[in-house]
Amino acid sequence: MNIKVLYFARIKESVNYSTEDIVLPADVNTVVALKMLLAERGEVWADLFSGKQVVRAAINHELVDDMMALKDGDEVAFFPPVTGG
Amino acid sequence: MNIKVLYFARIKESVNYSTEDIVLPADVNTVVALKMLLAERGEVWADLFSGKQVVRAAINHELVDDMMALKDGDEVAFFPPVTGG
Amino acid sequence: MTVRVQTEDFDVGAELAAMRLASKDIGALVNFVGQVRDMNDGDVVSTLTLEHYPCMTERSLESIEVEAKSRWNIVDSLIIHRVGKLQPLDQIVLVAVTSAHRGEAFKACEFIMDYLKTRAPFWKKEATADGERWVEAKISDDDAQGRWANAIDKPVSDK
Amino acid sequence: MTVRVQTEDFDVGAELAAMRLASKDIGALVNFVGQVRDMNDGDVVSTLTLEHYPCMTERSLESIEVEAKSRWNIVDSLIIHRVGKLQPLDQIVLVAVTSAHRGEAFKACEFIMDYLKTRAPFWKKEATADGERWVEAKISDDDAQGRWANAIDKPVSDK
Repeated sequence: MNIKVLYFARIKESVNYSTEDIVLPADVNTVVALKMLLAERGEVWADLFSGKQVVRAAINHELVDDMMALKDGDEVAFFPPVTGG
Repeated sequence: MNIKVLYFARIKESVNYSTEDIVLPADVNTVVALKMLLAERGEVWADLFSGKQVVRAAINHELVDDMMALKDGDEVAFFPPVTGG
Repeated sequence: MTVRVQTEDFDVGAELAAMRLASKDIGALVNFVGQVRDMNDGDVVSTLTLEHYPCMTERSLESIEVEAKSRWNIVDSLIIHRVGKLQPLDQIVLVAVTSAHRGEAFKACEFIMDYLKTRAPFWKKEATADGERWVEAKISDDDAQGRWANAIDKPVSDK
Repeated sequence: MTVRVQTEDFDVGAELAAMRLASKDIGALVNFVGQVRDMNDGDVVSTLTLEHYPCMTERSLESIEVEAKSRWNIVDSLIIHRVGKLQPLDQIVLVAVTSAHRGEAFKACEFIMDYLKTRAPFWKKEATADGERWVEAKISDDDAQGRWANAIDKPVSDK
């Protein structure tokens, strides 16, 4: 399936991407599986997405937990814990 | 001893006094004793000061309870529970 | 810490701006504005008259502010309370508290309001179609004030 | 219920006046103003830049308002949050809640702030003498939000 991935704040600066389109392998169908896929890209990515850091996820503008299933066409966002207000 | 007594709000309207100077008998030396003295004045006074109604007291601008002692020159105020804000 | 008891209206925007701009340590401003409602206990209220006990009013509000400041780490507080004749939608009271972090400003502001409601010598008389009547104190206000007696003042939140 | 995310400053006095004058049923207005402090974690902050996630920001703030309205008997709520580059003493956020009685406005306003702090996608980057750095989320904010999960919503106070 095809998804769009967005990165924000510290994570955006670390990976040097703000958005990308990804075609997912069939077995990557949850947020946590996507994180593992991204972690395989190496250093900075591994550091962020292999579970050592808190990385929040949203699907289609809703906060979700790592077990959430992905659907074709989803907009997935990764970001650090929020600090507004 | 000599004290000044002030009445406020509903109580002021009931007794039709806003302030008076009272010379207290020697045995009237607490707020509750003063209330009993006032209650002896008859109908409206008895109704207010014999304990059937909640009447708050302040001495020299501080809320006090009925056991509080009176001193010569005190300004004593009687009023209903407050309703500001 | 400031207390003002006055017949005139007050400018909430100007008061709050002056308070928050007083220090760069301030991160949070919490405030309460009370206004006259047109209904009370099921009756339409046309005017509300606030009586008070001069001197004691100011003193009691000041002591409430001192108590709030001793309980929470706040920068400043302001209480403005009107007296005299008011109409529905008129402002009655402003309580504002500044602090570095929000949790303490929220607590101190609500504490001041709860204490003001039960300890500051103001009395409301309202005019309805049936004539004038004194507003009765609410048990719920005593309850609201009472909960601070046992309050453990550990802030859990942070601006 | 209104949400505004904007780079421009806002006029607190005008916003609050419009809210409280909207209905004669309103007796209480509680609001929070957050501003930029010049110090954070012991360092002088010269500018603060707020990044956000457009669309999700508005959606999350709206859902926080809906949740507040479902928990307490409030009349209306307003959230204004700024994004972009800010200086110390600049206003960041305004949360305002109107209700008939004060207890519910206090609770709803603090609830909205606590949820905003942990669920709305804003991120702060501050410039200090040592360069720029992202502000770290505070555990205390999670604690503040967490307490609402078990909150018994029985109001004890009354305007």
